[in-house]
Amino acid sequence: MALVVLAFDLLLAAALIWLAWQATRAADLFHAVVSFIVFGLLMALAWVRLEAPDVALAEAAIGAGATGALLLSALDRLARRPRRHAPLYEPGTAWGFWLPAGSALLAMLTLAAWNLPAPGLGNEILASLSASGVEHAVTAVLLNFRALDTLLEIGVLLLAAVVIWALGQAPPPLVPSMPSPALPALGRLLFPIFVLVAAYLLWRGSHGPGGAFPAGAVFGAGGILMLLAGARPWIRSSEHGPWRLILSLGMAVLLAAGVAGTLSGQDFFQYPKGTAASFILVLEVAAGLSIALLIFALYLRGKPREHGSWGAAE
Amino acid sequence: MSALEWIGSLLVFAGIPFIFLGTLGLLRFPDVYTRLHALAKSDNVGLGLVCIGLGVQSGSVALLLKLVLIWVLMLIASATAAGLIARTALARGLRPWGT
Amino acid sequence: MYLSLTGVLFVLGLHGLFTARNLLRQLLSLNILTTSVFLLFVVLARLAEPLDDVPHAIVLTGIVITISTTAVALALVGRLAGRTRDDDAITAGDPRGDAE
Amino acid sequence: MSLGPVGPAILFALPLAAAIVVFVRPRWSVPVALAAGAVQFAVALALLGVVLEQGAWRQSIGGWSAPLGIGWRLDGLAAALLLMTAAVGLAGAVFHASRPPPPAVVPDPRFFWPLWLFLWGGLNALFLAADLFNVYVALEFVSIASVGLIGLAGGAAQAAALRYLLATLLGSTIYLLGVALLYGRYAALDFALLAERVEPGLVPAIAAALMTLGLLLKAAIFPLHFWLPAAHGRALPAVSAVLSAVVIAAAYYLLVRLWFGPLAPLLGTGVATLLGLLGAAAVMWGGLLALLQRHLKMLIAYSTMSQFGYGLLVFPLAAAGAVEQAWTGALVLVLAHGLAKAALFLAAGAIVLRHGGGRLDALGGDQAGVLIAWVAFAIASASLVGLPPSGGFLGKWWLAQAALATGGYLWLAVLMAGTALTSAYLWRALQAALRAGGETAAEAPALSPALGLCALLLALGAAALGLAAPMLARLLDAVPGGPG
Repeated sequence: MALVVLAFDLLLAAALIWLAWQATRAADLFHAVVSFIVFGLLMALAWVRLEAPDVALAEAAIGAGATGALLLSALDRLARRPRRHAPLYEPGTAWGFWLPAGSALLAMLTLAAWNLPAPGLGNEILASLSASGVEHAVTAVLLNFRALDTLLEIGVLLLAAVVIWALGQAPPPLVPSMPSPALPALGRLLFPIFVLVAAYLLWRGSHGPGGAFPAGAVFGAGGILMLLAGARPWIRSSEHGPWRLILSLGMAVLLAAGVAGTLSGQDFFQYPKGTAASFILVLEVAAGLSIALLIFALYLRGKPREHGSWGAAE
Repeated sequence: MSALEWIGSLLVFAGIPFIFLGTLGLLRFPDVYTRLHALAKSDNVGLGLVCIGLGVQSGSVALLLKLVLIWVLMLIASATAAGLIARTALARGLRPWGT
Repeated sequence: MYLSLTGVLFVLGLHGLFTARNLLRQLLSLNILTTSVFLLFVVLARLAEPLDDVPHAIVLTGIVITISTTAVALALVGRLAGRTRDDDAITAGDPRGDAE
Repeated sequence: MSLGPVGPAILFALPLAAAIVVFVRPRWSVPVALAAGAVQFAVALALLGVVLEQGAWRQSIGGWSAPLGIGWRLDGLAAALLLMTAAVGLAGAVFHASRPPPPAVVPDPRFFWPLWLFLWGGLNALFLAADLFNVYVALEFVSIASVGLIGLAGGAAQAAALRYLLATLLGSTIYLLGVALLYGRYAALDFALLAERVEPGLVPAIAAALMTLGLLLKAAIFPLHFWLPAAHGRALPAVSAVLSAVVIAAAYYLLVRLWFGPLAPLLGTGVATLLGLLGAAAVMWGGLLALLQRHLKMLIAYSTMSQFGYGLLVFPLAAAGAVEQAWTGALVLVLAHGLAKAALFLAAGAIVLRHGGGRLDALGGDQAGVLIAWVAFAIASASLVGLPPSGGFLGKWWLAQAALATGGYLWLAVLMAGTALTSAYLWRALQAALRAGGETAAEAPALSPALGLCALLLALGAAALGLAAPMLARLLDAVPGGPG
């Protein structure tokens, strides 16, 4: 049995290396992007093998799913342009440099990594878990022990959306050259399932792998699917609508939770005694909602248009 | 081994040739349409058998239902994806093999 | 074994980043580079006794940050491509060279 | 409630909260941003007083102590940089609010305000951070905000923004790899905890090399400077100011924080000399390139690259034994550079608006409306060159003392040569103003005097820094952990 597992690991590693090579070297950009998406999916398998189910969920939903959708839609726009045949790579002496340099770097890193005792913080987590308000260690780290990181992380997501809006209007939605009746049907069928799965993941976060990030990503991916299936993006950039507020909700609520600690005379982000569980639940819901909409907003690649301006060319 | 485990293993092994043949078809068939044909049909059967086999083997009804749900979702997704690919290929002017 | 995989992916990503002339490809390489670092974190978590969950949380944070940066970069690539109508011409130039 | 523990929370939360408000209700942008800026300036000033009085402290977050929890650390250096950030942030905000609206380009100029406040919040988070991974997240936050702000200038600036983004992402990834190695070795991310545990060895050495490489790329130290000039030269004036003055200083701050904190046991003569040589090369090469520029803003951008080279001289001088003087000198230099450089970019912004372009040979002639800006430019130049009693003079003086005390004549020569180059290129810029027959923007907008005044106040701040020598010496006195 151990042999089978080892063979599986070796196969997985070989596939990952091959896909990474394809993603960076394939002559065709489409080929490279697809390799990268498959790379992400296999990476999720690797995370499972390394006993990191939370990371696997996030990788599958965000790393492969949402990033893949982003890359493909960007690629589609790029590929429509007439292409001048510029050299894809610098010609010439690259190998003479890369082979020795790469091997040296590889040897150094491996040597360093093998020397790691990896003490880890497992015992510290176990000792503090009961006081954190949740049973699942990763959620405890994300929303209690290292909540400051999570606040900044949602901030990065919101910031990215703001930057993308700042850069200009979203391009008009894609129109498939031969519309298929199956796709909208699929969208209608799957969207409720997406919502269901997202809610389930959110609820699960307190005691098992799951939580706001995978849940938000799944929800956001559902939105992207609806968009692909021909739905109009329902987010508006208007200052009057609620969308900007909902997008910023996650970060605002996290900030408020942080400040609440300071205002009550404790540390920043210190939840009042005994309320950590309810605090974390509220944070998860707000963060999950914002993450879903933010991932959707990132996919639009620009400030959503106002009503009625869809026909206008860029 | 109990009877359940035997039945489960049997189902899983029954599924493997379908997946193998589907993959063989993907690699060896001449054009997009025939390849899709091979993949969408035989892989789905193979996957179904493997899922049900694993579910039976586990001996838990909840797990079996979850695996069947995964299979159904895969069926829907692969049918839609195959349709989309075929339509795109047609729209780009690829003629089916032999016509 | 996964430790070695980290090293190989890191070198591949670095190699891709410096030799690719196309922006999208550089972005893919950068993503692979980042993934290799995440892999190191998770392997470390796995080696620890008992299993250490802090790196998992760190990698989750990192994945969200990576999609944000990727999205911003893609939006910029799209703007630039829209202006010059030629994606292969838009390269970041020789990364080791001097600006202007 | 004393200001001590509350101050950092305000500095962290206020700009981010203001950014959200401004994003949701763009109409309130200017008043909200200016009010938040003013409050932050006041809080940063008060915190500086508290640090002077009580010394440095660490406060934990969420009630968890290291290694599980994260902390904030406030010492003299952090307080000084927070105050500098507040000064540049506020001046930049006033400048941007009183300039005529930028020409209609594709990007939406109203997004300047949320991005500005986000950047400010990210910088504050970075200066407060005392945890390696928290630093990574804050660095990415700052990078994305910077990219957005650069991209606001449209056109060629967006290409520069993309190149900056790729460079800075590569830098953070390399840095993160170093963090992973350190974590695997010591199971700690907190600066203080790591400082206790790190000892010379293969893993910490590789980790230190990686983190340093990543940060050098972000600080645009020679030869990793390729992305800087275009990104800083093409952005809007307020954006150039904050990028050159504070964002680069943030990467440099981390470098110093690490090498004089957790990595101190590894700082041998070899490493220190290598870093010093890189700094020396940056001073010379950046100065030479600045001398060759034809465009005012590009000249100032290359000057940034040159000036941060001085900062690296702290390593060889400290390793040779003159820890206190080198440390104080380099950091005063960074503070003085921040204020002076922001003043230069803001002044240049006003001047470019007046003349409709920034080519040096078109800046002469009628200077109506930008006289104050030129005065600010001259004062800031004086500080950058190091004329007494400016902050630049004080910093160079301390560095020179350190070089003399340790017999580092090479470093002394770099200081002298760099000063000569600085005076040469800044004189070229000032000379341009005195020439006759410049150009005036076709429809020259009436420029608010506030533009020049912002620059002037910053320049005066840089100049006055030299008068605060005793206070600065006391503030920066506590070297976190001298190299062994």
